[in-house]
Amino acid sequence: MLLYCVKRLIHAAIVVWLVITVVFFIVRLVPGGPVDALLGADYTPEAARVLERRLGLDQPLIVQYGEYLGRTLSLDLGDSVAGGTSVRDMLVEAIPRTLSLTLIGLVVGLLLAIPLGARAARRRNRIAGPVSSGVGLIGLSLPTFWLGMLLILLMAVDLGWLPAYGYAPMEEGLGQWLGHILMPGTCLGLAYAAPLVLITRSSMAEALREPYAQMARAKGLRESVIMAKHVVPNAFIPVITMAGIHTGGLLSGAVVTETVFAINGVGRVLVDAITNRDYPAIQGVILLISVVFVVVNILVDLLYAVLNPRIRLIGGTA
Amino acid sequence: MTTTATTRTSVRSRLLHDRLGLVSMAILLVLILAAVFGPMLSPYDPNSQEHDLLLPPSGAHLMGTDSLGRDVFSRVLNGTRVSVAVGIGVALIGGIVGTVLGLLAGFFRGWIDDVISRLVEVQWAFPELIAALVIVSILGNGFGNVILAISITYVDDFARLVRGETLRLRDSEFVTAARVIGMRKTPMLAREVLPNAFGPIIVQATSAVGAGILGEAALSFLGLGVAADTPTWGLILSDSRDFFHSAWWLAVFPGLCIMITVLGTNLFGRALQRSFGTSEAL
Amino acid sequence: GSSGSPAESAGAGSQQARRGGSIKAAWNIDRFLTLDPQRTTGFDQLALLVNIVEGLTRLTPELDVEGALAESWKVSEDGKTYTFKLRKNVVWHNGDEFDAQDIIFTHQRATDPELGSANANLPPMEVTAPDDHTIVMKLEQPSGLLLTQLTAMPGAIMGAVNKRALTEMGADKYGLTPVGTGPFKVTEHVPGDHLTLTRHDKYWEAGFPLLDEVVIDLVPEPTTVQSALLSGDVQFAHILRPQSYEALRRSPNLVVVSEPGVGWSGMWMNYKSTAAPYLADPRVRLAFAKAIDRKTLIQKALFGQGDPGYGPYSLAVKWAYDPKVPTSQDYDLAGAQKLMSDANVSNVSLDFMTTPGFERTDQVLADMLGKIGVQVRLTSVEKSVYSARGYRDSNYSILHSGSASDPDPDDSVYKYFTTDGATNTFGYSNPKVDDLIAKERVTPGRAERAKILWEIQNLLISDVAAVFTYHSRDLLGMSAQLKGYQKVPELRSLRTVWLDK
Amino acid sequence: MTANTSAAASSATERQPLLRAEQVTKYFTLGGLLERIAGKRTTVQAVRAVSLTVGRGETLGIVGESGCGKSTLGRTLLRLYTPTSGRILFDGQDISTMSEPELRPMRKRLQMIFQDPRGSLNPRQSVDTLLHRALGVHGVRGDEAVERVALSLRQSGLDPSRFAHRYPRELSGGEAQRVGIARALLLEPDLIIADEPVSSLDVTVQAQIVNLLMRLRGERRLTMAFISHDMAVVRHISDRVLVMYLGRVMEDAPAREIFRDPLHPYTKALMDAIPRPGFEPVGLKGQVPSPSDPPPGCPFQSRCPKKIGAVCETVEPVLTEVEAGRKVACHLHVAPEEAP
Amino acid sequence: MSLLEVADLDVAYTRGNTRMPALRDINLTMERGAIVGLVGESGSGKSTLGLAIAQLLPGNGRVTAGTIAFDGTDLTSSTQAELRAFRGKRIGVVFQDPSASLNPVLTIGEQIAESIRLHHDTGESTSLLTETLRKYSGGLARRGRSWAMAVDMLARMGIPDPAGCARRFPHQLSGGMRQRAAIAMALSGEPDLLIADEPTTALDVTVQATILRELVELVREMNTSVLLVTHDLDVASYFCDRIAVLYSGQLFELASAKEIFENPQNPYTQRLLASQPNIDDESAELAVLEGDVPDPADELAGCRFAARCPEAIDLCRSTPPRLVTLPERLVTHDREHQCRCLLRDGTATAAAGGAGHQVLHARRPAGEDRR
Ligand SMILES: Nc1ncnc2c1ncn2[C@@H]1O[C@H](COP(=O)(O)OP(=O)(O)OP(=O)(O)O)[C@@H](O)[C@H]1O
Ligand SMILES: Nc1ncnc2c1ncn2[C@@H]1O[C@H](COP(=O)(O)OP(=O)(O)OP(=O)(O)O)[C@@H](O)[C@H]1O
Ligand SMILES: [Mg+2]
Ligand SMILES: [Mg+2]
Repeated sequence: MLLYCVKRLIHAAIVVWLVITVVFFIVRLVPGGPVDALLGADYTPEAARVLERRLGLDQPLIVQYGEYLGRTLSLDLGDSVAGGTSVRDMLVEAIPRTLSLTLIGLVVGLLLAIPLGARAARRRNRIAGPVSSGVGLIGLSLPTFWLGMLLILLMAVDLGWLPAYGYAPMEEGLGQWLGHILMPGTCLGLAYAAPLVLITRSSMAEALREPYAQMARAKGLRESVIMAKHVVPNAFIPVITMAGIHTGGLLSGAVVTETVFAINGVGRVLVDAITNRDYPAIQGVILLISVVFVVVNILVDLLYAVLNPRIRLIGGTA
Repeated sequence: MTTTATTRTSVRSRLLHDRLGLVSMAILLVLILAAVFGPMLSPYDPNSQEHDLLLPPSGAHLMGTDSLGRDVFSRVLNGTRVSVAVGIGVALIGGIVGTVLGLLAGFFRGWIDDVISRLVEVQWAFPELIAALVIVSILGNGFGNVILAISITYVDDFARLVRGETLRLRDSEFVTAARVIGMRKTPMLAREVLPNAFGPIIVQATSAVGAGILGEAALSFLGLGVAADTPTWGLILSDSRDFFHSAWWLAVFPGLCIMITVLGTNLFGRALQRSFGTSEAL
Repeated sequence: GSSGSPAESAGAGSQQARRGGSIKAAWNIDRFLTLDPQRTTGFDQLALLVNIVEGLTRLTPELDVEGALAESWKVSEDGKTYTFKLRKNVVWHNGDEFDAQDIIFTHQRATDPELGSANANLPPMEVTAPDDHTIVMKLEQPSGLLLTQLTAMPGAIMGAVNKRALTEMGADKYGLTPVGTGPFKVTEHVPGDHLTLTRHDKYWEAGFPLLDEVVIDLVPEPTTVQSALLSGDVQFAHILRPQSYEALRRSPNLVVVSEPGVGWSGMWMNYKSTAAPYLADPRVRLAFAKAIDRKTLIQKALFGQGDPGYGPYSLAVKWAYDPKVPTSQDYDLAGAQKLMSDANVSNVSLDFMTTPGFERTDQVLADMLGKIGVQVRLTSVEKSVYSARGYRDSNYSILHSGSASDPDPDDSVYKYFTTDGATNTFGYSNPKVDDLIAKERVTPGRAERAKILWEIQNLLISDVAAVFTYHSRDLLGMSAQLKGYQKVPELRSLRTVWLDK
Repeated sequence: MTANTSAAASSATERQPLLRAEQVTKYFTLGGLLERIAGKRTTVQAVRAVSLTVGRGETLGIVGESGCGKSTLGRTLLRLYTPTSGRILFDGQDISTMSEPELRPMRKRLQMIFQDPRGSLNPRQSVDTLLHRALGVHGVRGDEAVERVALSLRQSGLDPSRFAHRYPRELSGGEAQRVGIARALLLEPDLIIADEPVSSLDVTVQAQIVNLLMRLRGERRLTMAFISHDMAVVRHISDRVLVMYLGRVMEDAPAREIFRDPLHPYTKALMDAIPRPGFEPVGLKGQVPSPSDPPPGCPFQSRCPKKIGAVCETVEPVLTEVEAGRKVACHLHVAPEEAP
Repeated sequence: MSLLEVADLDVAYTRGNTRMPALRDINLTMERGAIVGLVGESGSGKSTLGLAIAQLLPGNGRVTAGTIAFDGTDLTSSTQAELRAFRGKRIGVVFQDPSASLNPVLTIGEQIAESIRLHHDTGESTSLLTETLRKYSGGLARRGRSWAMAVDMLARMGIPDPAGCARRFPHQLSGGMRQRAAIAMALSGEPDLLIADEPTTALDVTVQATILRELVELVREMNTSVLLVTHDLDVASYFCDRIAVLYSGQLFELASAKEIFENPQNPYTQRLLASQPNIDDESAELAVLEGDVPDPADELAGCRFAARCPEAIDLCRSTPPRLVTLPERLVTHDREHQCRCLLRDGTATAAAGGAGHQVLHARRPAGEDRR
């Protein structure tokens, strides 16, 4: 186990290092730079030079990279090129928002996908089948930004039930928080749910044909218990793999959702950073995301082991 | 795949006798025809702004006109080529590359797995949209680049999924049986492991088709789609967002087209799966 | 004066202004990169900054100049010496007393090459403070712009900064929460999220501001801004897209203001383009200009929210606007086609560089150019790339450009059309224009300046320096409960606004 | 002349040993997440130091309690598992350390009938496809393949026209098993490890399969290791019988003799439990030991009705040849020269 | 009323788009406490019959005609909810493939205990929530009375260390242990009818003996009826009161065990008995029944065994025989001896002047060899 943990950690570190290295160089390949972004349309060469010196962009790339690695190792993510804020503060501010958003997205997505997929897997169900296909198709066919805007129009403008945009931290009360996060979360959740509905349906349908499901039926268990206790844990490996995979999509979705709903979360910080060529911020966000993903990865593996005792952790499973 | 003539024909004939399979093939055929002949069939120039603004659907404009006075039907028809190509391209490129990587990693384990898994994780750490955005920014936009950019971002999804399935399958008895008959590893992967991982791959591919089309839309939304003057379903949909209340047709038709494409690929995948021997229809 | 606001058209102009209340305002922007008056460049930021920072002067809704930190001023006969009497009752947000040294410091900072201010185009001058409440500026040449440049305005960098606060906070922090003398102070700024403005109790102008608090939420998606206004989540939206105009105008709870903006829009044609060398031919450029049906363009792309443009000066700058613009560039398809064939240019295809936000207009432009046999390929690039390629590297054939937020007409020509103008990347060069611009800049009287400016305009039009297309409108929306708003084009001063509940 | 008598006629020395195992051992390491965290790993000692020899054309029956390691031994002999230690010689070549590519040319000659018939059939392949694939691997295609597939199905008692297009899910238990048999026969191997090949077949089909295997042995000198619970079938088909218990060989003797006169107490118990018309089933009493924690001494001591005392609990008996061709591992039986 | 009355049952599977009959015209009655053996050629439909009775046919299988009356209720027309009341408590099933029918992710103990909770009043909650929680919380699962009863059940199956075994997952057990667990599970509801599909194939003879002994004891104790599918005729002869012989989807013979072994009347049954390898028999070649079983799906004009039957006469190939109770002169022990053969039911005798009878006595039933 110790060996496994160590190996796992080393791998995680390698991944994180690769990620930040790739980002470091790739963002510098993108045309335009922080100077263009900060100084606007017209600026003097002196102004550019001064700014470059301030941002350390006048040094050779490899030196910049070395310094960056050194700083990152000491957990210093640097300051935003715009100045005034450290990337860490930006993230500290943004993380709870994105966390709330993706959490609701995850919950909504799973609450939508799994019961629907499970019901649809039982072929006799005349309602769940089409509904689940519907959710799957809508989720896969309508862009998140479009759904978001439609939701705002409906829930905020026409009905006036929920605030049109923004985020309220939990300290302002659970109701406030939920009110703000519900709509974007649902919007995100729907997109997240779509592939999950399909995979749940397909793998559950397969698991339902297994003899142990027949056996459970032969015992006289209720259909709901058969599903929850016998089929779900077995059918869930691909669902979890898929769910894990699509947490990536969840973040992509968050980029758009946060823009539409004006939530200053990690996704928007990243988009802003890219627009402004805010290298330290881009690097910081991607570092964060890669760490999160590495953790998600490990969690998914552990979840496999919890669900299915046959899974051996050594070597890991997807 | 070369098996005997009998099995090949039987897959084909089963596919041809599958009702939903036929429906799906009809959908895909229509889409392909629309993609190929769309520009010829389109009643108007898709970019011509000669019509009145925001006309609801009518005989002259089957899907109405948009806010610049363009014929939506012509745009949707012309958009088929790009959107279907992006969607299916992403599913195919991402699917093939990812599946191969996943198979190799899951099957051979060891250092191959380590290398592939690490690379896949690295790619996974970049949110798809962002990665596509950056790639397009570097390569410049345009049809090929957009397909490439979005496809690359989906490789990891397939790779992870297939690796998981491969791990699950590689120790199964029928794979051992294939070893016993002396099968080489490559055919073993292709014929024993892969077909059994088909279910999740199909689902993933289906969502990749949708995701590809929407990815292009999201890039358009951020201004980096195929091109500002090439109609795509995503672009049309993205343009529709200012007219929720006043012009439903702007969103409904491209949305329906995407849905039908996703549905078509999904059904086709499932039919294919059935024809390859999952016995029961859903 | 504080009356005659265009927003008063919302009615109830006679009502008594009430103090108190707090409102929410949506700024359609990702983030305020910096609110440091000497460093900021974005119009959206400057539009906000008028509430926080002041210069010696300020603009009136008519774009006249009135005193702000300066109570009054005198200009010497030769137009080279300006003597400002400063107000005595001005207190900084941090409680410091305002005096002449602050202006000296501000000027030093603004002209410090180390700071690398992008807008350091103040005329060379010597600034002295004979006493605590007097400032003397000695110029080398007279200036027609100085008073405008001393407002805290786009293109101007003389918004007063507080030295103590600046050294205490450091320049970067100061950029987030600047300390000014304006009617509101920044009490909280979460970059990319929101900014809280609180009433500056010791503001020098008696009775103002009226609101206790303004929370500025940053809402990057314009559709959401529109929805938030409609749903009442915000009472003020600093900018609206033309497509929102109709939808919002119909709502009884809202007031939508549509006024001519300042600046111009048009197509830059790169004379140096190797891909399209014919762009150097004025006949081709004229053909392009004649191919544009500006009315239709405005109708389609801007939903009517714009004014046809044939020259650089907009309707808002009334004193410089000449309603008798030459008609040589008027829409004339046949003429355009003829010019094209004269120039022997036919069936060409052209890359039109566009960026999100311009896509709508550019699609219409592309369509119109198509009518004279120019196959336009629209390539959309991201904002940063757009400005790098368009404003620095001159790497394009044709693009949609122009200027915005130009309270003084000089801003509409100087950087763009002088031979080595900072953003003249398309290669226009006319010595006569250069001379006239130089002259206009040192001509103090508005009447004389206007004549020179018109001359410049006529030359630009006859040279077809660029194709002027329209002047965009300055659109904003607010709740009908907000009263007393005074609209200065492109600025969003909330000083006189009050909440009628 | 039946195969059995032919086998008896040819003397053991005349036969070339086709397969030979020396001290083959196979351990598995087990442990779930929790065990790993607690540092508790279990090693299942599935096969412990098994040596055996199978001559060309000979059939070796392998019997023993469920879980005693028969399948593991069979799979290790085929190098589906890599032995933990020991040597495996096939036709004179040491295959115990060969890599998979090196083994591949041999695979055609070494076949297996799997204990779990359905699991060994790819659910996505029709019977036809999977049989053709087995031939295709070795380059047999076209008409010849079609003929051979049909023949092997027919030999296994399946009508090709009925079963060729079915998928494993659509087969009954016995049908699936016969498809597995057909696949093993298809490649005309020299050696078949048959792991419970007839366990789910009814007696008529079983008879057909057993006869087929015996005929092939006669005709082609097919060599077999035949793992089964069905003592009657084992008796019918085997030349020699290996009795295993807890991963160990307890007795190794010619079939006739072992059935006539079982030496080891466990073998005796096995014989007594064979269902006969009108039999009374009597099982063994006592604690069944676990392969992950084998007891000291004789593996069978906890259940042995003839335990002779402390020696059984402390000293592990070695497999010794007590008569010509008869080996047994029991303290009751010692080699002739050691006998007092 | 009999416990189970299967009347005119037809079952078909759908393969591709065609419907393939698998069982035809099955009539079978089981009394309370009776043990009926079901033997027959592989693929003849034994498992199908068992599954049909339990209403657990796979997705592509359907009852196409006939009724299955269990204790007076027709199961074929019952809803899923109604069926649930029967399953486990009244009808227990051991599937042919016990390894596959154990859920790989639940402990053995929990799988048995959940069935106990359903059918005994243990005072434990069987709500969806608690049942699901038990999967993830071993502690919760092991707390109740049902767990103790499950361990007890395993002990009765002769499993060593039953408490430890209960906590393990199926893959951690050997094939034999799994099979025993499956039997324990089926018996835990103390059903009135146990359908056991080849429950001892994976077991070595010593364990098989233990299990069978245990099973007989339990069954007698609980007065359970058993439908035992097996291909081991010796096991059937030991265990069963009556034996049903299935061939190509049809019942060919049905009589008491003793009668079947000592006086098999149907030619197929006779061949079946003759094929049985005999442990005490030295003869090398096993008696083989030449030819193929017809697919249960094939429509044949006459007797389904006619093609392979050495006694078949022309009539057999054209007239389908019916399952009839044999005349007294043909039976030795069992008056209820039913047989499907034209040569025995008098039809052929009537047509061919008693030729059938001749044939019958010309051959000695194979079973007699073993006396
Ligand atoms: N892959 C494996 N991993 C861990 N343990 C295993 C594995 N395969 C078998 N075992 C264990 O090894 C021992 C021997 O198993 P094996 O399958 O060889 O028995 P067997 O004699 O074939 O039994 P049966 O008659 O039930 O088939 C058992 O205790 C089993 O649990
Ligand atoms: N799911 C299925 N789909 C199609 N056909 C099936 C299916 N299951 C069984 N069959 C066919 O139905 C017939 C009866 O099968 P069944 O499993 O009842 O036989 P069985 O008597 O139990 O045989 P065995 O002793 O080999 O288990 C066989 O011909 C088989 O091929
Ligand atoms: Mg085994
Ligand atoms: Mg069966």
